[in-house]
Amino acid sequence: MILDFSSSLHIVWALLPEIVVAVTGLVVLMLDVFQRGSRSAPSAPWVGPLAITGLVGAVLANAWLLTLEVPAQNAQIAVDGFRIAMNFIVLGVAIFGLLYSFDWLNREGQFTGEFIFLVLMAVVGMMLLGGTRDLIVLFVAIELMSISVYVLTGYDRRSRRSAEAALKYFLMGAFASGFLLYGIALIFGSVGSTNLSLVTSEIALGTASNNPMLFAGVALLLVGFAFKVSAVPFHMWTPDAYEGAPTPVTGFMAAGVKAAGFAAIVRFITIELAPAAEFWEGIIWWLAMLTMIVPNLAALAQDDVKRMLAYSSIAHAGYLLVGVAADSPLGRSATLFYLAVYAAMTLGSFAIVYLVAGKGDVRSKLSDFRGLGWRRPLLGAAFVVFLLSLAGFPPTGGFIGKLYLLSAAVESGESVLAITLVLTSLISYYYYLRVIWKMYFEEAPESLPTPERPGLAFGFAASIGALALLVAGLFPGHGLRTASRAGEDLVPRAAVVAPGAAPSARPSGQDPAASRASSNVSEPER
Amino acid sequence: MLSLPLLLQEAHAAYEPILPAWILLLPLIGAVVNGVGAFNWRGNKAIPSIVGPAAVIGAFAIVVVNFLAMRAAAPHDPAIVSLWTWMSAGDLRIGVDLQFDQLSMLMLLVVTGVSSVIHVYSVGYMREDPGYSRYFAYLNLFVFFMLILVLGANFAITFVGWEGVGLCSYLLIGFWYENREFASAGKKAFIVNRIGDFGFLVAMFLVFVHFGTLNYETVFAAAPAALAYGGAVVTAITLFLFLGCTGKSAQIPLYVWLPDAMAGPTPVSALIHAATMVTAGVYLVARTSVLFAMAPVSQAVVAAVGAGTALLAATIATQQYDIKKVLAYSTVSQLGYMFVAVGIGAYTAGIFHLMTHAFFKALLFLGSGAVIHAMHHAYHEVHSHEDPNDMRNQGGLRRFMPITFATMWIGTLAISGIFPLAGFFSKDEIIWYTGAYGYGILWGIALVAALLTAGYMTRLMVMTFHGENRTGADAEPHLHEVPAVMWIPLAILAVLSIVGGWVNIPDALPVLPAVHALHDWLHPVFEPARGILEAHGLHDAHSSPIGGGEAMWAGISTVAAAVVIILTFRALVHRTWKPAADSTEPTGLAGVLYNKWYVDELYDRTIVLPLLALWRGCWRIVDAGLIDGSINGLAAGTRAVGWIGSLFQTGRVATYMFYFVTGVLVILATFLL
Amino acid sequence: MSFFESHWVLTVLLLLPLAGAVACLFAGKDEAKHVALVTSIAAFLLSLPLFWVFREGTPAIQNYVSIPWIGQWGIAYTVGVDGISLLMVLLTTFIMPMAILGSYSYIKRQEPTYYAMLLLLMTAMIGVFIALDMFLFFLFWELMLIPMYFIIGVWGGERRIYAAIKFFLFTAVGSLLMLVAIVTLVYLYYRQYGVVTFAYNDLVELPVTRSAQFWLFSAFALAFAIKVPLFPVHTWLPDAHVEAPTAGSVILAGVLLKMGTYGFLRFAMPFFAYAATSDVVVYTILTLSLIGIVYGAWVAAVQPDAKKLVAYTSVAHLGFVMLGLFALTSESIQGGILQMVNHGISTGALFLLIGMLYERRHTRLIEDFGGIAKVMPFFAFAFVVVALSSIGLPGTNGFVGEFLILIGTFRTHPVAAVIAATGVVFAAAYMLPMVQRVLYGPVEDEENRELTDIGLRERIVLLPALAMIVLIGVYPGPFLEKTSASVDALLQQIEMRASQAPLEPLGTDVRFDHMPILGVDED
Amino acid sequence: MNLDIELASLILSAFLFAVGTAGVLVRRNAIIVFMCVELMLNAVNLSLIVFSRSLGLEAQVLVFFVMAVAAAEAAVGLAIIIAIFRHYEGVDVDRFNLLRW
Repeated sequence: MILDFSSSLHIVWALLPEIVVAVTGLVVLMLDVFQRGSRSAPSAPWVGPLAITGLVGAVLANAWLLTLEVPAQNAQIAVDGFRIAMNFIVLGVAIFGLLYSFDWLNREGQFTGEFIFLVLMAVVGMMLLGGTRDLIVLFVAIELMSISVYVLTGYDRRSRRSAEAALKYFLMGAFASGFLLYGIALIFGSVGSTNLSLVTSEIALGTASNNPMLFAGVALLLVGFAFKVSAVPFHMWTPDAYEGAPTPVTGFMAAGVKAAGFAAIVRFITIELAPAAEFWEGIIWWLAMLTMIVPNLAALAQDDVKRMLAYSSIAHAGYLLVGVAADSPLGRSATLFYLAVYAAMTLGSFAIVYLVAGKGDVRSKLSDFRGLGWRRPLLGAAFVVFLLSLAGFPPTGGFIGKLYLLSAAVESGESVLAITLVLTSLISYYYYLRVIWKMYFEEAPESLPTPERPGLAFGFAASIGALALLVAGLFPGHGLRTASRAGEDLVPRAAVVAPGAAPSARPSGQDPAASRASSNVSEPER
Repeated sequence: MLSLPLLLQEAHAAYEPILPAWILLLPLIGAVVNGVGAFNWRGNKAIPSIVGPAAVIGAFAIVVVNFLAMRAAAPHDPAIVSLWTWMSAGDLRIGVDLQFDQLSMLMLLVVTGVSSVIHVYSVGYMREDPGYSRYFAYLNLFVFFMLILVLGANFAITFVGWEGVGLCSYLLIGFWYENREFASAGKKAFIVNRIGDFGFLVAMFLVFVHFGTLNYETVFAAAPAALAYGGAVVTAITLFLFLGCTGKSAQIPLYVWLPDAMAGPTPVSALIHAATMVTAGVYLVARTSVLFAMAPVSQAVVAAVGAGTALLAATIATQQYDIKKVLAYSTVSQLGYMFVAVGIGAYTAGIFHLMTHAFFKALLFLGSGAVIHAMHHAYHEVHSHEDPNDMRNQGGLRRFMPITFATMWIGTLAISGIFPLAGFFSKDEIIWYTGAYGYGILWGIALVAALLTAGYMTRLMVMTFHGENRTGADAEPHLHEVPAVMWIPLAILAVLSIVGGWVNIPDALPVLPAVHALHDWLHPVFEPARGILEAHGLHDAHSSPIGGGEAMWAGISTVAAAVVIILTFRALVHRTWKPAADSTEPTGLAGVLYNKWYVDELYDRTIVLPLLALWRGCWRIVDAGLIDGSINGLAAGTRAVGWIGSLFQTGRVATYMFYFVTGVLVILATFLL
Repeated sequence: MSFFESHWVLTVLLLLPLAGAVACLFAGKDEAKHVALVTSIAAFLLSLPLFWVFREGTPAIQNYVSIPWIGQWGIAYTVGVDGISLLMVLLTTFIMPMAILGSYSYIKRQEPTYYAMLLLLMTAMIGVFIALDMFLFFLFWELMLIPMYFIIGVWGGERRIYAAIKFFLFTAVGSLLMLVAIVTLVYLYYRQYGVVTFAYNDLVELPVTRSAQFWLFSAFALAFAIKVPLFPVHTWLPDAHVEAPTAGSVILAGVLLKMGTYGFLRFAMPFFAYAATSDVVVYTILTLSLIGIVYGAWVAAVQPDAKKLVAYTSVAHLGFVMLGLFALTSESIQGGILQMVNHGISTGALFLLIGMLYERRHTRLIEDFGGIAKVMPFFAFAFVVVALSSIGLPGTNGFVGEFLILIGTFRTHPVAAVIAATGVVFAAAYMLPMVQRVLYGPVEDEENRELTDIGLRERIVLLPALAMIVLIGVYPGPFLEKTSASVDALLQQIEMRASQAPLEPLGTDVRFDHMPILGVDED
Repeated sequence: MNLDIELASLILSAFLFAVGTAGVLVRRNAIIVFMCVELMLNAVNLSLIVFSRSLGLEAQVLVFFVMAVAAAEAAVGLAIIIAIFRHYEGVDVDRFNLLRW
């Protein structure tokens, strides 16, 4: 099928996955409104499966997008490999996030449809964020995602921490939105359009380099994104929000919001604003450096695993920023790949933390993990896999991901970033290993209750997650190929053609031989 | 297997070593059998009693056959038996090769011969010991390694034996390991020897680098052409080799281990620390005579160290009370003589003295062993814990142990150089050549040391066998002569101590027939070295530094020795000693000598203790402090930085927003300013 | 062609312990050790024929197999052995059954996991030695850390956590920088030839510019130096050795340390021949090795803890090996390789022996013993033999290795060899006092009087080591012959590449002349 | 003296934004902080409207979206503030530091 954006219907087709998720969300919400449920049980027992089904449907719809041909990429939404890959990641995060969260919702007696609705709405925001090419849609998407997540953060109304986290996140988020919006306004003021693909020539003509308004716009836009991906120094909300939020939500936030944020950075900063590279290169470089160093150090001082993981997730934003800073197809592919891997490991880790923490999420201190490995061998093993992957240790996906980022940095000549990446990883070994040593090297005291057995959905998600990480570590070929293709397949600015011009072929539609096995590294002389 | 007569017949054509591997294998098999026995049939004394001595006597028999064959063939070149390739890497090829020439044959005879006697003696001496089987395992193993040392056809194989005998020495010194001091003595011997071995190693490296091989034949053949006479290289090689010799043969400065080594059973002292192992250094110098001959500086060093050691040890020996310590210092002193000989280039004389010394010093040690055996037995009977070795506890033993008494006097006269015993000929030859080759000072030292030798040996005999018995009234009745299995070896050695010198009788002596048997025998071995020496101006002076010919000085020295013996005897025989327990430590010069010139203490204070302190410092300060400290400090610092950093996370939104805005302003500022 | 000459034997060897590890996890508490023992012996028997099947006289890689793996990055599953790695593999398979059997009564909890970890470690170690793809190599290199971390951390002594984390972090510092270097190397290769590959055979032919060689070499060298360990990055070793359970110490000393020296030989030196043979590098490493030899011996001599003492002796012994490697002579490198084997056997056996004492007395302090020879004669015998091997007495394996190293080193760096030779003296100064204080003297402690001599199982553990000590000591020929062709070719290779190293990046398609050393023997 | 009205409006907008930012930084009452954020958003709206005069209507569209989003944010935000008020009996943001370090 050939998409032609002159027809509005075709825009619906282009947005099909998002629409499926949104509709599912609305259905869930309606069900919740009209169902009478007790406060301690799900309002409708099958909203969970329903949501999962909807998400799987969205996955299928997303896969269907792959078959489309798009001669002219002139809509506000891109239909390219990058977006589809991001959609897969976000949908995966949603599916696994939900699977992991059922146990928690049941345990805490807070299984309501609105939780699922909020998750689905956030997912819609995230998906749009990865696909849109228009600043207006960008703003709406980011707010859709953020507002849903604010609520999710404060979902546990009985918890003081949850409320505090929500307030902090909300105030900071709204504050950051102001800057983001101002950035959008300034960019618009400089280039005269919200659809950046249409303003190519304006910047390319060279008027940009001494245009302070454009610079300020780009900088503020970047700040807005940096806040979402919690890059230092805009990360301060993260540990608090992550710690206070209900743990499954934390995992979902850490994986999904970050993925969406990076998608936006990659698309808007490195692609759409590529001609303004001189503005953002340095900023991203410094963000990457700081974001690798600061949280890794701070995590050393944590004795709460959940908060430690929160810092760790900030650190991972730093690693991902290295891929962005490399500013090459290889870097973008690496970022994509790492996002997928990161999502799997961070979701799993937070899920295990809540399982160990017990009702009310009370036991998430390091000492509460003593002896876990021997008491719950499978859970322990899965956690070891997640932690080793977070640490970037072979044979896990985390290692391949870091190797990918590393090669991107080396290829772009960013050796300082590369070395910082490995040295900060080294620091991170310490605090990841510390969890392992608590789990295996120390005995659990009698008073420490054994974590309850996880449910079926949890077990399924955790085993798939852990196995996937191992597979990604040992046989990453397929994943690498996909990431490589998606990373190169971003709708390029130059592909925007005037209506009526000859359709240009999409890169991903080209002969598959173009991305042959050995071409993961881009041209050396960029 | 070929029959013996046939072998002897063939020998005329050319010398082929007969059963060469078995010379080594027999002691090795003995060691293994006894070693297994030490674990598995510890109570059984029959097997070790047979296997131990038999292994060595068997080897001796093969050696004798070989000796006869070699004598018949009179080969000029050594016969090399290659067993297998030991190491082969890069340009280095080291074979397990055995060299049969006149020198090694002589050594083989001495080693296996004396060993056989001592093994038999040990059957009696060690009979009561619970470690009987283990003892023979060690002793057999020692013979095995000693034979390797002697037979090695290259430096590396010699070194195997060299360190192997050191190992056995270590094991045997510490044989009674439950005594902490004995075990320490073994350790000391090993470590001090290792210092010498370091020299040997470096010498080997030098040889390999300059010759590309370690084989004696090749090296000696190439040396005169490859190295400059008196050059740095050959001097270095020989000096490093000599460092090895000072360790193994207990010369200054590494002699300190040997007196302590008396902690081992007395037959061990006789075999290892008198007759065989400690002479390995002399053997090595003789073996590498070509190299030494090319290095006049090294020769002078060897001779000077030898002379110095001879004198120093002799002085110490005069004031020792432990019968074995006296003999130990005597050994050190006699080894000094041998080094003087090989140092000045009188190789045959050195080897000659090595041989005779093996006889009479083994005899003296075994005799002292008999004394100790008797003393120990007596004290054991009365449950006394007095020291049986201390001569102050002995005295008057001639009444109880006549055979021991007689044979030991023979040994004493032999070592003192009284005509016509073995020591007379060998020692006289050394002293004479020292003077004749122009080493005047050394000659004087050698003469003085010879007189001291006579003195302290007489003192030993007097204190042990003459005068009143001081063993104690209750123990005295239990003193008696040792059994036949022990005195027969004494007798054999006594005979050898008498006749052993007759193989080499100089022309100069009147009346006596000139005998050159040893000289002729060793001639092919030392010919190249002598050639080099003579080419560089070595000449026989035919008169001593202060005049007088060989015959005259031989007469003077033997008469002087006799005079010393008589005077010492008369001076001491009526003197009364208090038993050791009642004695006070000697003072004055006697005290200094009694305390061995305080050399051990000196080494302790200037080397051992500072080193230990340095090592502790390395551990505590460098390792634990500096390196680990900085690494742990780095880790702690990182964590501290992390902790401080996390304090910025105040929990207050206003702070967070402040950082946020700061970040924004910094970014904007970078471009706008 | 028999199975053992085939391409697959190495893969089976690699997978067998892994399968055993899984089996251990499912085995019962009491069966796990038997499963592990059988697996390790099977692996040993499987590897043993390689020793005879191996064709000497050629530096070519044998039993070579290469299967595309991650095509995207030009990564392949490539394994094979040459003479050097063959000995290392055999050392590993030889040590493991000893270590496992030696753990039988030592390990009393979580046995299935313990034995699974040991076998996992075995796979990783074999993998390191046979991998000929930089990715595969790095994978195994890192993989080995995890089981070791667990072995020290779970079954170790009192300060096990400190030791485990120290071990892990020390090693990780180096390996991570090495990872950057590997990636850079791959990138340089790509820039030169336009092909992405992690294959050893390809990368080794890349002419790296002289200045880049130093940086990359440093990164590799740091990783390997920590593992060796060279002074001053050795301090993880005493802690890890002391705290690890017996088998852990045995494997650490026996195999893991060899990975460092092997890494130099296999990777750092041929990859960056110019840097590796430059004066500054050679003198630095020789100096550090000498410090290691002398300093290791000194510090060992004053240790009150027997295990720590042995740990420091490893520093000294590995100093010898490093000295041999960087003396760059055929004799010294072959000696170094042999010494790697020797050290593995002797020090492994020493740790086993100390472990046996520890099992009986629960102390490792030398002063707590004394007179052990009286109550444990066979133990004393074994202890003395192993100690003598450790101090390099001729007739034992230790001498052959040290001698070759020293004599080879003397050819190129006589002063270094002479200084190193003093290590021979110091070796006696640390080992013999320990032997004396543990074995000799009167039995003063009543507890020591009750000790029982080592039994049949323990004798079986020790006998192979004792046999090898003597065998290599008197007849090292078969071992040296294995390595000679590889070492000679390696030396030639290094020399040639050092001289050809370019100053500026070369145009595409310029390669080092091809040398047979890395050629693959396809027969 | 003919100050460009557009430039003046932009400066005003920036000033308002700064005021909002400053308010966020200095005020402690969560509701006032939130109102300051709203002020920032509206300051941006002002800019957008100015831009739309010359650059097109897209900006005005965005303004509507911003208003809608702000409304949604207000709804959620106030709900959160109520929730936290229940726990803390107050809305002083400095008191909410259970989560820190």
